[in-house]
Amino acid sequence: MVDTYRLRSPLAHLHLDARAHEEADISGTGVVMKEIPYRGLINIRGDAADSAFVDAVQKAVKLSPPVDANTVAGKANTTRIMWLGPDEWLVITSPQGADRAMKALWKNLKTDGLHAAVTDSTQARTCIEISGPRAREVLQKGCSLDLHPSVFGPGQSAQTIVSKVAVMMTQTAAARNGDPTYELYPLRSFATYLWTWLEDASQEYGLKVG
Amino acid sequence: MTKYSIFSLLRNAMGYHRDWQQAWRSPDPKPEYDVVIVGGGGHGLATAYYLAKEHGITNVAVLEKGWLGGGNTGRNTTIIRSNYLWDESAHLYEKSLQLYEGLSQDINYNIMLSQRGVLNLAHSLGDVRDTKRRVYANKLNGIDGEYLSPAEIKKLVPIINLDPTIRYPVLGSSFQPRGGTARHDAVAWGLARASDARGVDIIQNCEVTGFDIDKGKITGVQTSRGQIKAKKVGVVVAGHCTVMSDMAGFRMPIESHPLQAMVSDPVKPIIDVVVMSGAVHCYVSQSDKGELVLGAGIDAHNSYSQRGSLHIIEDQIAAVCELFPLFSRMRLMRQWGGIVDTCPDASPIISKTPVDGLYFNCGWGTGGFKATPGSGWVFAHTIARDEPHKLNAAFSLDRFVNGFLIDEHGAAGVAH
Amino acid sequence: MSQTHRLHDGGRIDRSQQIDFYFNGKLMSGYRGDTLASALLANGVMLVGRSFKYHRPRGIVTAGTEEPNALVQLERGASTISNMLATRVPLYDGLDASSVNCWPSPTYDVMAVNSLFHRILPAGFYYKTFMWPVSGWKVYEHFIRRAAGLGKSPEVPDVDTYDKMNAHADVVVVGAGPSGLAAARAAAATGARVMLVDEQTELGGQLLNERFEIDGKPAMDWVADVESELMANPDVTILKHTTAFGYYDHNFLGLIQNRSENVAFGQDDRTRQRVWRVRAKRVILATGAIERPLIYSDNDRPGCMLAGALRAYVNRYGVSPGKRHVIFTNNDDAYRSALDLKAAGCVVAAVVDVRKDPSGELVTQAIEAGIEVIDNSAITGVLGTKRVRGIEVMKLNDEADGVTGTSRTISCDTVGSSGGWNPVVHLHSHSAGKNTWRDEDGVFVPGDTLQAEACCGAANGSFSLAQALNEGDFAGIDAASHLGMTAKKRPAVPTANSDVDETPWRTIWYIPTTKPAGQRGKHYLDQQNDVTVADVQLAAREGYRSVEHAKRYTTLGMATDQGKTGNIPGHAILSAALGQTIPQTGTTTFRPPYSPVTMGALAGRAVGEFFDPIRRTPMHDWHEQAGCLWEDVGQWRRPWYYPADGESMQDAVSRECLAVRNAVGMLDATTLGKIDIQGPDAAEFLNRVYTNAWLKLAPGRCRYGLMLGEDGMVMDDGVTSCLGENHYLMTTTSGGAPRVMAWLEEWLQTEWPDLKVYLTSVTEQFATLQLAGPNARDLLSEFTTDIDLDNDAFPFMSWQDGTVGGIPARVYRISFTGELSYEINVPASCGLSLWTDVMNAGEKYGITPFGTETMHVLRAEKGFIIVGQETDGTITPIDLGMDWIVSSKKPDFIGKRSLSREDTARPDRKHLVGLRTADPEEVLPEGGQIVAETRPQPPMDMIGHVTSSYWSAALGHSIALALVKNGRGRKGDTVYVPTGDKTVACEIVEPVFYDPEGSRLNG
Amino acid sequence: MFLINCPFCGEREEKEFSYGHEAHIARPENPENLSDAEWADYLFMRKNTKGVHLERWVHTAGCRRWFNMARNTHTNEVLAVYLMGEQPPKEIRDMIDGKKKS
Ligand SMILES: Cc1cc2nc3c(=O)[nH]c(=O)nc-3n(C[C@H](O)[C@H](O)[C@H](O)COP(=O)(O)OP(=O)(O)OC[C@H]3O[C@@H](n4cnc5c(N)ncnc54)[C@H](O)[C@@H]3O)c2cc1C
Ligand SMILES: NC(=O)c1ccc[n+]([C@@H]2O[C@H](COP(=O)([O-])OP(=O)(O)OC[C@H]3O[C@@H](n4cnc5c(N)ncnc54)[C@H](O)[C@@H]3O)[C@@H](O)[C@H]2O)c1
Ligand SMILES: Cc1cc2nc3c(=O)[nH]c(=O)nc-3n(C[C@H](O)[C@H](O)[C@H](O)COP(=O)(O)O)c2cc1C
Ligand SMILES: [Zn+2]
Repeated sequence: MVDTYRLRSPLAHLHLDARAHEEADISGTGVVMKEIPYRGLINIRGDAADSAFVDAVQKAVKLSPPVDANTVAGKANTTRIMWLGPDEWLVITSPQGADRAMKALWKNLKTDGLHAAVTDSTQARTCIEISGPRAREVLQKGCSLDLHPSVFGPGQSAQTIVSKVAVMMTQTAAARNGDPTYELYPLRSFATYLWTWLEDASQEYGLKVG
Repeated sequence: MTKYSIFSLLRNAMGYHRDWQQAWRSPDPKPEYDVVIVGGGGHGLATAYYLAKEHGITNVAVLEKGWLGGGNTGRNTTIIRSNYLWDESAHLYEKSLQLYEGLSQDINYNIMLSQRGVLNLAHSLGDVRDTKRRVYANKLNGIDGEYLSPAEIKKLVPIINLDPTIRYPVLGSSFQPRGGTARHDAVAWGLARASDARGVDIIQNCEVTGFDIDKGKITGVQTSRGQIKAKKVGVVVAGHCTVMSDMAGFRMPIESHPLQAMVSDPVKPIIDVVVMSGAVHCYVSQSDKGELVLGAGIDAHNSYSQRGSLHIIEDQIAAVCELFPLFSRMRLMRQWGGIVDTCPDASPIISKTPVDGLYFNCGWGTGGFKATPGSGWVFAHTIARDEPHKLNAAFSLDRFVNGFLIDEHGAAGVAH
Repeated sequence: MSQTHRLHDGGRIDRSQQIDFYFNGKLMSGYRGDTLASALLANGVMLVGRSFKYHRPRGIVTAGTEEPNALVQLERGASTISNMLATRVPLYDGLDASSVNCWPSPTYDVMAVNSLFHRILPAGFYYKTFMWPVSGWKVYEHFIRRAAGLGKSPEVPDVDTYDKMNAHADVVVVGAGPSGLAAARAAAATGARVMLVDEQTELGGQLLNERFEIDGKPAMDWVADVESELMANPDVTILKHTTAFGYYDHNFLGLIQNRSENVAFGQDDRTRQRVWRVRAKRVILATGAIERPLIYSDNDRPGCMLAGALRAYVNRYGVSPGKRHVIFTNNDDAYRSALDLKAAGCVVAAVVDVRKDPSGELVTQAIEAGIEVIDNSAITGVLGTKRVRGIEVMKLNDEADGVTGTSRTISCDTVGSSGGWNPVVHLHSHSAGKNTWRDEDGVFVPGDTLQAEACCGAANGSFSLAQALNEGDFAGIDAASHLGMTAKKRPAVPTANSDVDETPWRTIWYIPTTKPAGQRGKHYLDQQNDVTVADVQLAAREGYRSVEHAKRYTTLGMATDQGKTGNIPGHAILSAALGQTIPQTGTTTFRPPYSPVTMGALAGRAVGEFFDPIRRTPMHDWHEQAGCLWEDVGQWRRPWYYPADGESMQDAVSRECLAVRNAVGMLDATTLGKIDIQGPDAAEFLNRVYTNAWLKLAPGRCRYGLMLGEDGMVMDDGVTSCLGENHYLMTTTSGGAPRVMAWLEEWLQTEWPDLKVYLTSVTEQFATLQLAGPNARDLLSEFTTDIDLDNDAFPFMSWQDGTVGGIPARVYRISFTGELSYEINVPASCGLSLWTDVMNAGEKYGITPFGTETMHVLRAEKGFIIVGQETDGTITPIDLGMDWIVSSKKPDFIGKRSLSREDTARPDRKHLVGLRTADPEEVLPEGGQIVAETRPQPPMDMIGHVTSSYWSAALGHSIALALVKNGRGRKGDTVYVPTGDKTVACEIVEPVFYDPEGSRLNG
Repeated sequence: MFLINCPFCGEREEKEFSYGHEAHIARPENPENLSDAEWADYLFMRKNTKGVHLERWVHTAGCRRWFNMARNTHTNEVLAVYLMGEQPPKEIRDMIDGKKKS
C-alpha cells in the first residue's frame, strides 16, 4: 500500500469531506451523494462454462462469478463480483482488500492451461454513491435504463450511460424505508463531470453530501 | 413556354392568374427514348436539362417514382459552397457554383440563390490546421475563401457565442462569401420547366423496377408504367442507387442513411450567413421566410425509412444552443429526414458502369445539393459522349479498385 | 370592469383570483384559469396580430393547439418567446404579450400595403420575377428577407434551464379526454404501469368545453373522480401540460412538459420545461379531433372562429366571444355551440346550415330555443375588416357549387363555423402509421401501423362521447392484455347520456360565392401563411399537382400550426381542382413535432458545462494552478503550454523546448491510451494488427508500431511493451484511444474469435509522468533505489518495475522528444503527489513543465509524425518514409493488401519531407499549400502541404514537415508556399532536423 | 431511437450501441491472392438492402460484445438478434430468399 497521504481521489478537489461535515444532518433531503474512493476493482475475463475458471475465482475471492446478466454476487460492503458481460466481471473489494484480491486472483487464474485475464482497475474508477427518496429520479434524468424497483432492484447491475458518462452501476440493498441506494463507477477522468451533473440534476430535490 | 417576368406577372394578375401555363407537362411515357434518366431529383433534372441544352439530345425522359424533387432535393438544408479540399472536388463543386450563379436567368425561374456566405467553424487546434489547409488550397484553386479570426466572425454573426471558456470554443473559421443557399424546390421545378420546354418528358409516379440488358448493353427499363426502351440510361436516385445496381447486377460501395433536418418557427432576420460546425455537429441558416433551417449528421445505421432518431436531434440542438444561446427559447416547428447515399471516401460517383450505356450518378451523401447543376452538366456529358468529362473523370467507380480515392472526410468536416 | 365580455357566472375560472397582464403595453385583467386568448376575449380584444404575407388583421379562431392565427410575442428581453399561441398560454400575473408581424400596432400596420398588391402576389410569385437585372436580386432579396418572420428571436441568452427525464411504461396514453381517461383507468386496473399525458393544464379534453354528463353526473365530476383514482395508484404517472410531440420508432415518444405555471419563466429552482423520453410497451392515442373550418369568403376576418371554440369560451372560460354570434355549420354538433351560447345568455343571431332541412335533436332544440336556423345556405361574404360587422348569406344550389337568389345580410360580430372534425392522426402518422379515408363523413382515420399502438375515441374517428368512453375502455384493457395483464376487478364501463340522433354532415369543402375563387374576397385555407383557395387552384393549374408540390408551392400547412385546421380542406380543394378524389390526392406527411418544441428543452441539461464531459488527469489542478493554457484532445484537456507572466506563446514554447533540450522537462502523458493485452495468442494478435513483426519481443522490451486501416492508410501508432509471457501493454494516441480499443475488439470478436486474447483498457489506471531531457536520469535517480537507471541495465525501448518516490511504478524508457526520456506510470491516485515532489526536487535540475505544443515542436525536430497531423486518412507508411516498419516477411496484416493497389503502390505519391525556408526566421503557416512554380494569379498547381511548422529554438531556425508529391524525388529542390500576402521559398530536405543519429535518446 | 435487444444485457436504447454495418463479410483468407477488384469488393462494396438487412452491432456502453441483427431497413423493424459466428434464423433466411424470388 502507498502512504495514504499520497492518495488523492478523483473528486478530492471538490472537498466533499468538508461539505459532508457542514451538511451533516441529511434528514429530509431528497438526495444524498458521496464519493467512496479506492475500492478494489479488478477486471477478470474468462469462460464461465469452464469449471477451472470458476473454481479459480471462487478460490481467490470466495465467490463465483455470476452468470446471470446484470447481477452482482455478494453483499454490499463486502467483496462482490459484478457481471459485465458474458466473459467479463468486476471484482469489487474494500480498499484494504484490493491488493490481496489482486494477488490471489492473479495467482489462481494465471495458471497453465487456463485462458483468463486479470487486470487491476482499482485506480481507473471511483464510486459515487447516490441515495435518498429522489435518487432514482435524479438518475432517470440521465439514464435510459428502466430503474423501476421491479426491474432494477437491489443486486441488479448494469453498464450504461448516465448523462454522457459510461458507468458501471449497481443498486445495493434498499434502505429500510424503501429508498434505493445506487453505486456508480465512472472512469476517474469523467468523475468530476458526473458528480457535478448529478449535483445539478439534484438541486430541485435538495441535495446533501453524505 | 411563357417567359416569367414582372410583366407576365402583371399581365396575368389582370386575369386573376387563370392563364398561366403548366410549368411542365405530365405526358404519358413514349415507348422509346434516346436517354432515360431514372430519378427526378435535382441531379436527374439537371442532367436532362443539359443533355438537351448542351448536347442537343431532347428525346429524353426523366422517370420519377414519386413526385419530382421529393427525394433529398426536397429535404436538404440548401447549403451551397465550393470550398472543398482536393482539386478534383474543388473543380467540380466550383463548376456547379458558377452554373448556380447564372441559373435563375438561364432557366428563367428564380431559384433565389442567396450568396450570403458560409462559415465553417474550427473548434480545436486540429480543426484550425485543417481549415487553414483547406482555405489555402481553395485560394490556389481560384476559389474565394478566407480564414477568419473570432473577432472577424463576430462581425458577420454578432449573435454567435465566442466565449473562449465554453466547452468547444470557436477558434476560427473558413468563410466563403460566394457560398450561401438556394430555394431547393425552385431548383427542381425550374429545371423541370426548362427541360420540359426543350422537349424532355417528365414522368412522375413512374417507378423503375428493372433494367433490360442485352449482352451487356442496356436496352431499356421496366417501370410501374410498363416497359420503356432506351439507348442509354442514367441513374440518379441518390439513396436508392444500390437498389438499382442490384437490378443491374453489379455492386456499389454505398450505404443509405437517414439524415435529418428541421426548421424553427419563423422569426425576424437574426442571422445573415450560413454557419456550420463539423466538430460540435450542427449547421444553421435562416430562410427567406424566417425559419432557422438546422441540420446535423447522419444516423449511423442504414435505413430507407426517411425518418431518423430523436437522439441525433437532441445532440444537435444542444450544439445549436451552445453556439447560439439565444436560440434556446426558440422552438422547432418541423423535423424530417432524407435517405442519403454515403460513399467510403465522402465523394460522389459519376461514372460509367459494367453495363454498356448505363451510367450512375450517386454517392453525394449529405452534400450534393450544392452540386446539382454541375453534377447534371458533367453527367450529361458522360452520357452524351459515353466518356466522362475531365471534371468527373476522377469520380469513377474504378477508383475503389485502383485506390485513387478522393477522401473528403478529413478536411471537409460535415460535407454539406 | 374592463372584462366587457366576461359572463356573469360559469366557467372553470377562479373569479376570486384576478390576474393582471399586458397586451401591447395595455394593462388588462383576467382570472386564474384563463388562457391569454380567453382573457383577451373577455376584454373585448379580438384583433391579435397580422398575417405573414398580406399583413391582414387576424383574430382568435380556436381555443386550442390548432390555432392558426392568434400568435403573440410573449414577454420581452431574455425571457421572450416568439409566436406563442394565445390559446395555449395560461394566464399568469404580469404576463406581457404583444402582437407579431405588425408595426406600429395590429390596428394600424404599415406593411398592410402588401395587401394592396395581393393581385400580383399569388402563390409562388417570387419564382417568376426578381430575375432582372441579374444584380438586382441581391437588393430584392434584402427586402424580402427583411419582411421575413412573424415573431422575434430573443436577443440575449436564455435565462431558464431545462432538463430531461427518461421513463418507461407498460401503457402510455396520450390525451386525457374521456377516451384517454377511460383507457388509462382500464389499463391501470390491471396493474400495468401507466402514463397519462395531456397538453392541457387540466384533464378532461373536450369535456372541459362541454356540458355533458357521465355516469349520471356532470362529466367534469367524473373526470375528477378518475383523476383521484389514478393519482392514488403508485404505478400511474399523470403528466398535465405536457405535449407528446413526436412518436418515433420502437414505441419511443418524446414529450415536453411545462413545469412552471408561468410558461415563460422557470419557477422555484425548477427547470422551465422538461423533455420526457418515454419507451412504451404499448401506446394508446386518444388525441381527440380537431374541428375543421368551413372555407368561406373572407373567413380570416377577426371574429371568424370555429363553432366549438365559441362554446369552449362560454363553457370553460365564462366568456362571450362576441356580442352577436352566428353559427355556420354542416353538422349538428355546432348546434351545441348555439345552444350553449344561448344558455349562457349570449346572443345567437342565426345558425346558417349548408344542409337542407337538418332534423337532428339538437336542431330541434335550437329551434325550440328560438334560434333562427337558415338551412341550405352559405356565408358568401363577411363585412368588416378589423372585426366582423356582419355576414352575407345566400342559398346554395343543389350541387352546392354555387349560390342562388339574393343575398341577405345578418349583422353579427362573431361567426363560429364547423365543417366537421378531423381525427388527430398526427402521432399515429409520425412513425409511418397509415391513414385511411372514410368516405361517409370525409375524414382520414388511423389505419395500419408497425408500432404497438392503438387509437381510440375521436382520434379514431369515433366522435360520440359514448364511443369515446367505450373505445377508450377497450383500448386500455386490450393494451394490458397484450402484455399479459388482466384486471382482477374490472371497473364498469362509464356511460354517457349525451348521444343524440344527428343528421349526417354535408361535406362542402369550398363555400361558393357569386364569383370564382379569388375574385370576390379571399377564401383562406392557411391563415398564418395567407394561403387561399385560389392559390391552391393556381398550383394545380400550373402543374404542381402532387399534394406535396401544392404544399410547397403555396406554403399551405407550412406555418407554425402545420395546417392543423387548413390542410385537409386544402387537400380537398386540390383534389377538386385536379378532378380526383381526396384519397387519390392523399395528405402531406405528418412530421414531428406535433406542436413547436423549445430547443433549449431538447438540449436539456447538456449545455454549458454539461455540453460534453471534460476528462481530467490526476494532475489537472496542478496544471491549472500553474496557469497553463489548455488544448482539447478528444474529450481530454491537456496543458498546451505554461506561459510565465507576460510571456508570449512563442516565448513560452521556446523556453519549454530549450529546457527539455538542455535540462529536463516534465509532461503529463496520462492521456495516452493504454490497453492491457493478455492471452496465449497476444503476440500473434499484435502481429496481425501492426505492420511490423511482434512474435519475438522479449519481456522487458518495448517496440513502436503503426496500425493501418484495411485500406492501407495509417490509423494510429504507439509503443507496445511486453510485460511478461502472453502479456502486453499497448499505448495509443490520446485522441485515438477509444477508437483503437473498439477496433481491436471488433477484430477479435468478429474476425478472429479463435484467438485467445483478452483486451482491457487501463488508460485511467495510471498517471503518467514523462521526464525528458539530459538531466532526466539524475533527477529520476533521486526518487528510486530499486530501478537501475544505468544505460546498459535500462536501455532505450525497455521498461522496469520498481518504486518511484515510494510509489509502485512502472518506468518506460521511450522518447517522443528525441531526448533521454522516462515515462513513469504510477497508480493514478498518486499522480499528483509524485508530480509535485518531482517538480520540487527537479528545481535544481532546471525542471520545467511542458505542454503539448512543446512536445509537438520537439518531435517535429526529430521528424516524428503525429497521426492526424502528418496523416489525414490518405497516407500510407511508405508515404511517411516508414518502410522500415512495414514487414515484408509477414504474409498478412491489416491493411497490407491495400498497399499494392495501383494508386497506393505508385512511387510518386505524396511523401513526408522536411522544409527549410530560405529565410531561417520565417515560420511557414501550417496547412500552407506548396507549389513547384508560382504564377502571378491562381489557379496554381499544388504539390502538397505543410503538415507541421514551428520555430525551433534549439536549432535557431524554423522547421517544417510537409507532404509533397514525389517529395523524396525532389530533395534539394526549391518549392514555394504562397501565403496570401507573400510567397515563401523553401528547400526540400530530410524530415529529421535534430540529432539524426539518435545519440541523445540512446545516451 | 431504436430499442435493441443485446443478446447479453437485454433491451437497451440505440445510443448505447455502435453500428457495425453489413454482417457476414468474411475477411478473405489470402488477400495477396486476390485481384484488386476482388479486394475492393471486400473493402468497399456493401449490400445496403432495402428490406431485410443483416448487420452487426456492438454494445459499446454495455458489455462491449458484438452481435448480429436482422432488421428491415424500410420499416426499421428488428426481426432477429443472433450471435457472432451464427447464421440468421431460418425464418429470416426464408424472408430474404422469398424476396429474391419475387
Ligand atoms: C436533411 C438533408 C440535408 C442536406 N443538406 C444539404 C446541404 O445543405 N447542402 C448540400 O449540398 N446537400 C445537402 N444534402 C444532400 C442533397 O440533398 C443531395 O445530395 C441531393 O439533393 C441529391 O440530389 P439527387 O437529385 O441526386 O437525389 P434526389 O433528390 O434524392 O432524387 C432522387 C430521385 O430518385 C427517385 N427514385 C428513386 N428510386 C427510383 C426508381 N426506382 N424509379 C424512379 N425514380 C426513383 C426518388 O424518388 C428521388 O426523387 C442534404 C440531404 C439531406 C437529406
Ligand atoms: N359530436 C361531434 O361531432 C364530436 C366531434 C369530435 C369530438 N367530439 C367530442 O370530443 C370528445 C372526444 O373524446 P376524446 O377523448 O376522444 O378526445 P378529446 O378531444 O376529449 O381529448 C383529446 C385530448 O388529447 C389532447 N392531446 C391531443 N394531442 C396531444 C398531444 N400530442 N399531446 C398531449 N395531449 C394531446 C388534447 O388536448 C385533448 O385534451 C367526446 O366528448 C366527443 O363527444 C364530438
Ligand atoms: C430548406 C427547407 C425549408 C423548409 N421550411 C419549412 C417551413 O417553413 N415549414 C414547414 O412546415 N416545413 C418546412 N420544410 C420541411 C417540409 O415541410 C418537409 O418536411 C420536407 O420537405 C420533407 O418532406 P416530408 O416531410 O414531406 O417528407 C422545409 C424544408 C426545407 C428543405
Ligand atoms: Zn450488452
